[in-house]
Amino acid sequence: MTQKPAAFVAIILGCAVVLALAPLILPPFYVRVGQLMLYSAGLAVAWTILGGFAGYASFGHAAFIGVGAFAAGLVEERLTGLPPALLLPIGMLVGGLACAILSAAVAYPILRLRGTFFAIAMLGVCHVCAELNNNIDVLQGSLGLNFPAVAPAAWDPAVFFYELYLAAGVVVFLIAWQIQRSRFGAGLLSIREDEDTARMLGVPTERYKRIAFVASAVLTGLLGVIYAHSLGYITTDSVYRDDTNLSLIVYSLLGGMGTLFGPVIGAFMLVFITQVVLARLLDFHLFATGLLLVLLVLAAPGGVLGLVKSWKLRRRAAATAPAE
Amino acid sequence: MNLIIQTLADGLVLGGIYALAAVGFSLIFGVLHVINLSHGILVLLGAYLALILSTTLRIDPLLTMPAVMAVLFVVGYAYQRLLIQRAVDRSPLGSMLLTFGVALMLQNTMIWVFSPDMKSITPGYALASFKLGAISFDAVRVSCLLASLVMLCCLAALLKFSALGRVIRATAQQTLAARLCGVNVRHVYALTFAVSAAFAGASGIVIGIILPFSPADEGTWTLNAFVVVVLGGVGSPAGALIGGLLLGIVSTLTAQYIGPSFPNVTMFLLLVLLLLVRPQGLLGNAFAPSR
Amino acid sequence: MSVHSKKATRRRVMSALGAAALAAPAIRSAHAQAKTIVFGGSVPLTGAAAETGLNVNNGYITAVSYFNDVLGGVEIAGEKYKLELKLFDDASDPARATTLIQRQIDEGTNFFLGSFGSNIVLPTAAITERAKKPMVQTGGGSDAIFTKGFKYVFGMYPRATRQFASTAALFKTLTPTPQTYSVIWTNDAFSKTAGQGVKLSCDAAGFKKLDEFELPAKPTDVSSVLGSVRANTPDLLVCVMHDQDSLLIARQMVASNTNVKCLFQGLGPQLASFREALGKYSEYLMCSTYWDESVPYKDKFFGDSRKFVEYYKTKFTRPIAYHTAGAAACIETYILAMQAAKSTNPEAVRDALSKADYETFYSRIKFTPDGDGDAIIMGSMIGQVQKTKLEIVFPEAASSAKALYPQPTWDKKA
Amino acid sequence: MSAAPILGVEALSKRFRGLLAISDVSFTVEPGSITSVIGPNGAGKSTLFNLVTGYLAPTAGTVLFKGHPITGLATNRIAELGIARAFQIARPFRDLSVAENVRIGALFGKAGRRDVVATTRGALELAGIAHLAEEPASVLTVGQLRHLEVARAIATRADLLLADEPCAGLNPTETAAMIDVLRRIRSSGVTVVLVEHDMPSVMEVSDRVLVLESGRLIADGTPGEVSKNPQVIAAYLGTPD
Repeated sequence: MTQKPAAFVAIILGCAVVLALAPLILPPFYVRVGQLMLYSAGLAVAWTILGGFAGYASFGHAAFIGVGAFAAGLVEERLTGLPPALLLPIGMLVGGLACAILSAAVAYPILRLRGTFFAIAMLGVCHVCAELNNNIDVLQGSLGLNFPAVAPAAWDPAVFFYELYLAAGVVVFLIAWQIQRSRFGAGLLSIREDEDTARMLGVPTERYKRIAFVASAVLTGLLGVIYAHSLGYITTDSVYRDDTNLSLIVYSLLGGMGTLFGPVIGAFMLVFITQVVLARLLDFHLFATGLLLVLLVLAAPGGVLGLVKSWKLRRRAAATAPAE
Repeated sequence: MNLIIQTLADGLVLGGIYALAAVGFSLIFGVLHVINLSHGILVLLGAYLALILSTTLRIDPLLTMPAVMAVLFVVGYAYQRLLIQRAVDRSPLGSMLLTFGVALMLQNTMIWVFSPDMKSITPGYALASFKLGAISFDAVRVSCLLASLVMLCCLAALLKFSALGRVIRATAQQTLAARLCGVNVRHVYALTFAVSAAFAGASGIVIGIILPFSPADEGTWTLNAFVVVVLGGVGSPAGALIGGLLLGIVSTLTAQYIGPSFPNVTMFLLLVLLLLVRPQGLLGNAFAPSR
Repeated sequence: MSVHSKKATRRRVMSALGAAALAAPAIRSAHAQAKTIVFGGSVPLTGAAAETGLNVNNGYITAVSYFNDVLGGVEIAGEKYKLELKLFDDASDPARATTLIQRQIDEGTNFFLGSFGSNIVLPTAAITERAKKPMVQTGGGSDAIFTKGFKYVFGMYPRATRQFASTAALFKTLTPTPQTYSVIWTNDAFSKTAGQGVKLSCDAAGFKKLDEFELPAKPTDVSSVLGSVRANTPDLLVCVMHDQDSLLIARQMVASNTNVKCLFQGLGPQLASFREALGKYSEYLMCSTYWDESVPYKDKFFGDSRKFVEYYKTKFTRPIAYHTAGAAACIETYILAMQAAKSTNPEAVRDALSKADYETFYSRIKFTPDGDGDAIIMGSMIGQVQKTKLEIVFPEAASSAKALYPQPTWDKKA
Repeated sequence: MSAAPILGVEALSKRFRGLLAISDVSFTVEPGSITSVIGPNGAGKSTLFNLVTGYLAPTAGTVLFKGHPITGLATNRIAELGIARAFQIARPFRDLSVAENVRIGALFGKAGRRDVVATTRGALELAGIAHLAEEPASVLTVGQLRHLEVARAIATRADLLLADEPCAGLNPTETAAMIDVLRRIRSSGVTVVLVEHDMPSVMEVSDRVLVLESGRLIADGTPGEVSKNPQVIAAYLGTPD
């Protein structure tokens, strides 16, 4: 909490540079795993701006992955004449904008709900978006949508998207970090703790919640646009996934709810476990993933950072006990 | 005119079944405040048990209900005592995640044991139908509706009149006070879970008769229960019935008049809208402490 | 009820545990053993497509063990090779599928078998394409896969919009000639594209379309659609959707006494379980089938279809489905191409595949320049349920019985 | 009576489903004073606070703050104008430390420039809990929580503090400490309005006392005047028939 901002940014950028160089030595499979880790971590941090900081745990953020991806794809499809290098930025702009509009439109009513009901309503929003996308023919949700190959010819697409996810992830992370340490972040924190009291203290709760919601949605949408490009072809089932909705919560729970590093740690761990450790379990991996979740809830309800914190507290208690 | 009556009739039949499938979920949500994401698994477990029993004993699937409910009662009790209880006092997210983990494990197990194939339970009268005026009814669907309504009434009576029901209601409303009065809250939670699982199993039989099912369907039934509970209100059979019927009618009306592929859209739109207008559901929380 | 024996289940669990122990994140040596041909790829063994995934997986296992255990390996350019399968479960998640397919490329797998669902097949195919490794697959029929200019992807079926050419041809041969049709599809990529295919082919063949209905991807009630069908009854009702949805429609048609002269269901009646569930009511139902035990093709390795099925039955108790045969044929096609190329170099094998014209127990194998199955040679046959058995009624070359038309009303079948 | 009143309540009424909780109440509060609102249970004291802080909307009447009407404004807008409230049942942010709790007040609250660090420290010292700054709020005693509640409210740099029974349930030592804090708050230039049950402390600390009964204002004066008012005595002791 007290580290100097410049030092913090330097450390993060240093880590990013190391990660950016990693594909030079990593085998392609681990580049892919890295891709998925960075993508998941980016999503998890974007989610936590609303779910972790403000305590509004959304169960439907895949809606923004889908809306962002399809909005971008449908526009790019009509701009086939443009060079690919231009298409991706245009797509991200369109996808981000679509998510901003959608989230701003639903923010006012839906943020009046709290706790579980907010979570369920977001699930509803996600399913409405998915069904509309699937059933309205111009949106091409059920037939599928092609995305242009945007990676420069000289680059291996896997490495290209790895670097893209890394850049996006760092941006999302730094935005979230700026939010957390700002007055705005303190306001969100007070909303999470006790919304009525926060308002009594002068926190403009309604406005803050809306801003956090839109920011979270737009960042999620941008990552969705990149994801769609990395797949090259998506149907509704590729992006509006309930397992994504759930994973975003799991990442934070696994790492530490409400923290900045928690979602990153959680995403890295879960992706590594499911994609590397458990991947070879042909018809067993679902069981293993389930078991992991059960053990997590029973053994470490506060997540990894929660474990660290309680260990530190215990150590402090042990250190001070003899003195008293 | 006939078309709309037929559509409404179809909706009611479907709605009654949705209601039974959701009532257990609703009970757990109301009493334990746990969102049971493994609810759909319990429903499917009922369907598979009924399939096995009715084909090996060669009896009508609806007659397997007592046995199926008994098995699921025990399963539910053990599940709560051994697992859910350990997470129930923590955040709602924690317990929700726990049930999700269990759902994944059991879905995988079901794939091994029952294969991933679509199964269906076929009673002797599976393809019969009868007409009431110009409106035709599937015999199966109507018998399943009746079974659902009977079961919902049984549960309502159980909650209202039995000693168990009184304790469950007391625990839901004032957990601390109930504990102070000597109620073994863990035991009551487990019994609630057991009752919920038993009714999920009963609904599984009905669903198995009407629709083909496979292990991958568990999510659908959990989600349906979710929607029904939010529409109708938490904790009561009446709430589940209202929510179920509403969902059933909206589904068939949409399918008929907007397009067969749109029921899910209207279902979730309805869900979101109703949450905004009446977050507590049409009938509210049956266990809400009175003000 | 269990399809797997207890013993088999235990063995799977044990092997899975063993795999878990070995699954430490070390990169295994690229070439596990000399003279082994490794087939990689994913199958959906959990999630919504798990049923087909299991059928496909069983097909692969049958073919591999036949070549290894019965034939003692395959001979390519004078050398004996054993075959090995390295599959993973993608759970129908594209992120998982693309990540894990890369691991196999890294590990030196040269030949790929496809997953199920075009939204999985296409992103994985883009990766194998870039690595210049061939993929022969049964699970992705969307036109998008075959219009991207991929050179290394081959499909065992014609692309979705061409899959109904043979069906319309059959309809033309019925007497009295049907005039009108309606079509129902479910809203998933596979069925929706097929629905477009039905319309293309039937309109081209001169039938008049009365109605088209789109159902949700997982329908639970079709009474409203059937009401419309009764109000405006076509001669031919064509349903393209997955097996379980076909069953739902058939059951509700019987229950509501909705009659048409011919009920054609893309998928469903080819499954024994489907016919059992419907009992007598399944009589006269027609379906596409890409393969059946009775097809007459001769095969260099298996002999013919019946012998393939016999062998399958020594390995599995699960009823055989055409996906199983198609999957086995993928592997056989690879072997034939390798023998033709006299090489196990992936690029040479690709070239051989593109020129393939083989006869297997499954069907003749010939791909279009875009990689999908030839619409006529590898297009579907038409089956009809006659006396509880599925008889092939079209094309004539493969047929085992004559098509019966029109079908009696449901109440007469009881 | 020279300065303009900081708070003015004009003909305020609040009806809950036919029950008149506040009936035509008018009064003003002078800046720099401690004013207490007393009355038997159910007299409408908390409702009055809820109306002033925007938590509830009045059925009729106006609330003026520094001469401007604030009726119908959102709670957070009212806080931005410079009114703070301390709850009877303390509602700390339990996951945060004492200092972090107070810092939230300093970060938000009254609009305008501020030195967050200095304000936080000042409020902690004023409330006498500077030594607890780094403790998590969840470990404080009831008495300490009351002080935290007051510190957080003061940190908003409010000009008017509404404190809801700050001494309820405290032992005599704690009560004395709280009264001391309230006096120091007044000395720092903040006007205080209390709802209080504890009569001795009210009489000791208040410049002025308002008495509510059944939603109506029945007395308004110095502690000495009010305690001799027969209506007040009747309200508290019951009227002998």
